Amino acid sequence: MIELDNVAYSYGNGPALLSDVSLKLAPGSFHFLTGPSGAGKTTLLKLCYKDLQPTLGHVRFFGVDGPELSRDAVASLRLKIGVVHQDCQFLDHLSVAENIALPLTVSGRPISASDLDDLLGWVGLSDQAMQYPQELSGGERQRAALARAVMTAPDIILADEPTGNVDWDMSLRLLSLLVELNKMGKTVLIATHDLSLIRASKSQVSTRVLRITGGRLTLAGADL
Amino acid sequence: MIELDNVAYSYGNGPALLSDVSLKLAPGSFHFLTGPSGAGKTTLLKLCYKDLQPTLGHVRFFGVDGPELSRDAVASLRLKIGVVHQDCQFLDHLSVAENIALPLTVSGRPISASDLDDLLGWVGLSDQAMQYPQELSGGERQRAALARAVMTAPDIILADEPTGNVDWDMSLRLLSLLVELNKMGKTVLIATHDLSLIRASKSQVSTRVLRITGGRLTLAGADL
Amino acid sequence: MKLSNLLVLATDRQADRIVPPTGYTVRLTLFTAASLAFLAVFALALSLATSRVATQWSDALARSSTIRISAPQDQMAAQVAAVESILQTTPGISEFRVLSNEEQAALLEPWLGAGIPIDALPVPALIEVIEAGDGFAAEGLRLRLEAEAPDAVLDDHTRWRQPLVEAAGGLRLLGLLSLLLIGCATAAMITLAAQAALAANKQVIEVLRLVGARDSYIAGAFMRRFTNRAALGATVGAAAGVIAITLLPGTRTSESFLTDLSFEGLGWITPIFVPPVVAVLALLATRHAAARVLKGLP
Amino acid sequence: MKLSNLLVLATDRQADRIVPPTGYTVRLTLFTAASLAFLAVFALALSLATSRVATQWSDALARSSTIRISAPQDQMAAQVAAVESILQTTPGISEFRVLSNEEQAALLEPWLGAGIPIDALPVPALIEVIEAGDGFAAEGLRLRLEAEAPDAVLDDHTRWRQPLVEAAGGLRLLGLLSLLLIGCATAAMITLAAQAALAANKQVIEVLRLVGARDSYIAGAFMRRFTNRAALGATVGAAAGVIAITLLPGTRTSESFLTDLSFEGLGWITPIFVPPVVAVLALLATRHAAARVLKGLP
Ligand SMILES: Nc1ncnc2c1ncn2[C@@H]1O[C@H](COP(=O)(O)OP(=O)(O)OP(=O)(O)O)[C@@H](O)[C@H]1O
Ligand SMILES: Nc1ncnc2c1ncn2[C@@H]1O[C@H](COP(=O)(O)OP(=O)(O)OP(=O)(O)O)[C@@H](O)[C@H]1O
Ligand SMILES: [Mg+2]
Ligand SMILES: [Mg+2]
Repeated sequence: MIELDNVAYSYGNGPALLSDVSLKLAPGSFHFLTGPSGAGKTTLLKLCYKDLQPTLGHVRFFGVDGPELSRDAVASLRLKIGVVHQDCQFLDHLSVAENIALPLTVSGRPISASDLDDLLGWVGLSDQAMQYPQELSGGERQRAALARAVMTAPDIILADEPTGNVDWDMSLRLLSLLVELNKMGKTVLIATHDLSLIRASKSQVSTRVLRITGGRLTLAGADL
Repeated sequence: MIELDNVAYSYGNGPALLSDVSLKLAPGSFHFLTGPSGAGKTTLLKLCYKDLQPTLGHVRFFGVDGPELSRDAVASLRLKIGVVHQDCQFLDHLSVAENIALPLTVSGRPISASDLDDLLGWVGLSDQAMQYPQELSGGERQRAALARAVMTAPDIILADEPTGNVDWDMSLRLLSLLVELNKMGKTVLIATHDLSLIRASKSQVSTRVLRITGGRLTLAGADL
Repeated sequence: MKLSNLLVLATDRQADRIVPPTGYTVRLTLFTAASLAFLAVFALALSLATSRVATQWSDALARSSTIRISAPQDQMAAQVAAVESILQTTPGISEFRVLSNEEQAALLEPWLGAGIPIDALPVPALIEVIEAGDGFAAEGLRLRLEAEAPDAVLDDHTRWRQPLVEAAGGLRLLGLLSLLLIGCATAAMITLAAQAALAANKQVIEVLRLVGARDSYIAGAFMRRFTNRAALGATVGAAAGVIAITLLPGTRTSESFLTDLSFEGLGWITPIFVPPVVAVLALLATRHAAARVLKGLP
Repeated sequence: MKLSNLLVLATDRQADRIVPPTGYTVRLTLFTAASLAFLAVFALALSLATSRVATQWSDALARSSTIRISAPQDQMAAQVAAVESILQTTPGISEFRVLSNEEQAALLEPWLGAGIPIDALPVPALIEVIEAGDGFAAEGLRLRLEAEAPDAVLDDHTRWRQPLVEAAGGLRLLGLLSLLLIGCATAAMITLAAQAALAANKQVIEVLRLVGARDSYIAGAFMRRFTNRAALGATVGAAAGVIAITLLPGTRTSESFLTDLSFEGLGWITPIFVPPVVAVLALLATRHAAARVLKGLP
């Protein structure tokens, strides 16, 4: 559904951060993306939700080449791709619950209170639903960001370090939420540096682990 | 040097998040602070650098009770306590190097270029020194925040999840920087949910591991 | 401006919550709109007052002329009659009358003192002529007088009037200039306030765009919010301006109309147009600023 | 304002880098200062011009009086001599002279026509009196004239003058009012711009406070930046205002001085005071806003 075809990317006039990257996120697949800090994981994800345009190569979204999408088509695309941003940004004047429901609000879709409650319970934010984002702890923000990403029941979920600030038990809980969604047919891509999380997932779902090193995307072996 | 004496804290009129917390950060000690997400680790750290005032009890800084410090004394205090904030904030219009040197700039102290270079090298940001903070990856921001915290050679270093977004190798590298500083007599307190990091430190330094659960501060046993 | 932009104002109030409700950008917009509406009402009043004064002066001065007949005593009656019949057939004259001896004596008093024996003097006859409509053609009248009443002289006061008419025109220019200046300042400040507001909310717009909001949805919400705020501020400011003008120390006397700023008649309606104009300005400025911020986002 | 606040402006330029150099808050401050300085210069010119007009009117009208002596022919010379000797000993009179027959004929022309045999008329003698300094006491003069020259009448033009003097006073009020209004608007807008700027930089201030900057260091850097920007903007705006006034269509004729806005003499110096005033306003407003933001931070 998202295809990267010989993609290269460089910021400004700098050297190529990514080059020759080809990747196909097939429906229902479950990927991990790993690599050292600064390797380009976040950059690759941004290419996948059209926040960045590739310097070379093509990114196709549901069969359509990126540059051919109108601005409104990009907006619709973002509703089909749920993203957990590494720097989870919220609207500070709306409550946590309202922020999580925001993708539904802006697309004019009805908000089911029970769905919202379930989701808040799963990510452990039932008590914080009426707080404001700036009153959340670091881990709570990440969980709220994950909840917002899956709120629209998107076809594809891209999560950038969704467990960077949460403890191990909560990490496993969030992982199982994503596994659950994957079993319902959603495509999942998780960027993380937490190898134990990848190991923990092995028993639950069949995953492909990608690694960025030296600007190239490679398939990680069984050495994890 | 920082003493918490039967401290309680609650946000607004909510229930007490922390209660009956007593803690003494003796010179040269090395502490870990752990606990589930939302337990109050960041809150406890904020009490330790006078970003929050306790609801009950006393916090003493170098022997002086918190409320007795003038605003300028608080500013001086902040130069003696290096803090790695969980949401690392920078001045977006200054380069990474300038941001790291900021505590020296604002206190009118000279900036040694070689010290700055060494530090940048240690945290792996030599190539990023002239970039702007918003051009850093998540892990790079955390490393820059750590570099800024230790730039003034403070007596006490408080680090809130300093390795939340970096890979394991880099985590160990950052840990050894803090161990190094501790061996030079600095006091270190690291809030983290990464138990492997705590385990890894055991071989290098003698630490005390504190845990917050249910609003109480307890000493974690050998079960780690 | 497309009609859809105005329609958007009436619909989808629910979406407005996505715009931060308070904060200094809202205060900025409110206050800018209010203070500039206040100044605009003053400038409007000034402009109307100067225009009124100018019109009154020109009118008052242009509308009366004098015909002086210094004929020998025996021809006087005949020439007066001739002039009267000419005036009767001249278009653009509303009335005319021969001044009585008493009136002439009053006119001469400052120079000759009271109680002069006016009958004993060889004073000329004076006919006061009041114009109607666009007035009469002075040259044509002069020629006809020359032909039929050789001793009659038309004095249409041009000599006295010219500088005052010029001054009135200058006053009118000054009023329009003030209005123009305040208008430009309003436009610029509102634009700047909108830009400031949008820039301050850049992160909000980024988040909205990232979670899948369409450009029109985002821009619409901001336009509604800031247009409403600007309209509210401008209404308050305009009202304050009208009140202030009403409360101005009453310098109103028949002679000092020059300094009277208050509105008159239909003039009272004009301040009503200030808030809509400010609102439309705010709408356009916000739309422009929003489009610019959005263009920078992928 | 403490002196230290002014001194801080001259020192420690290095610290200024901690304030974000560009962005809309700087543009806002610049533009607000510029446009309000521009308006202030206009208001100043208006105020000076109206004040000048008012003074000229009052002066011109108040300074000349007329004494009319309608004595019988045989007493005329004696009474004129008596009046002249009274005037010579009256303080507050700069000069006086008896009008010649030609002058009197010119005055009477509109009513009596040209070529009147002025010598044959029992016209009174007219003495024009020009005041000096604060003028003379009209009542005292009247009493003395009554005693020594019973047929002399002092006409100090009060009747004609009053409405015009009132109008002049009104004009002066109007000019001051404009200046006051623009002044208030300037103060408010600058305050608001400073607040907006500080609010927009709240995060910068937070970070600075967290890394150990003192309040005075932070506030000083912001004060310098925004005071400089406001001064720069105000200088540009004031200069533009002066240029605009100089380029205004020259309505300057001796009679229509009312509509002439340009500065005169020392008036040219007044716009120089606009930028410092705006800068001090900006300084105070920024200091206040910074103190408020800082108070909210531990
Ligand atoms: N806007 C930018 N301009 C210039 N360089 C940038 C920009 N954004 C990121 N970079 C650089 O690109 C590199 C890759 O950044 P990216 O955020 O993709 O890393 P990452 O793999 O997500 O790292 P992390 O695990 O630390 O989050 C980094 O070295 C960073 O400094
Ligand atoms: N300003 C605030 N107002 C109200 N509640 C707050 C505020 N800040 C934090 N909280 C609440 O206090 C609790 C503790 O927050 P804190 O940031 O100390 O947790 P933490 O232990 O650092 O968690 P994490 O590991 O996720 O960073 C959280 O449940 C949070 O929702
Ligand atoms: Mg990243
Ligand atoms: Mg925390």
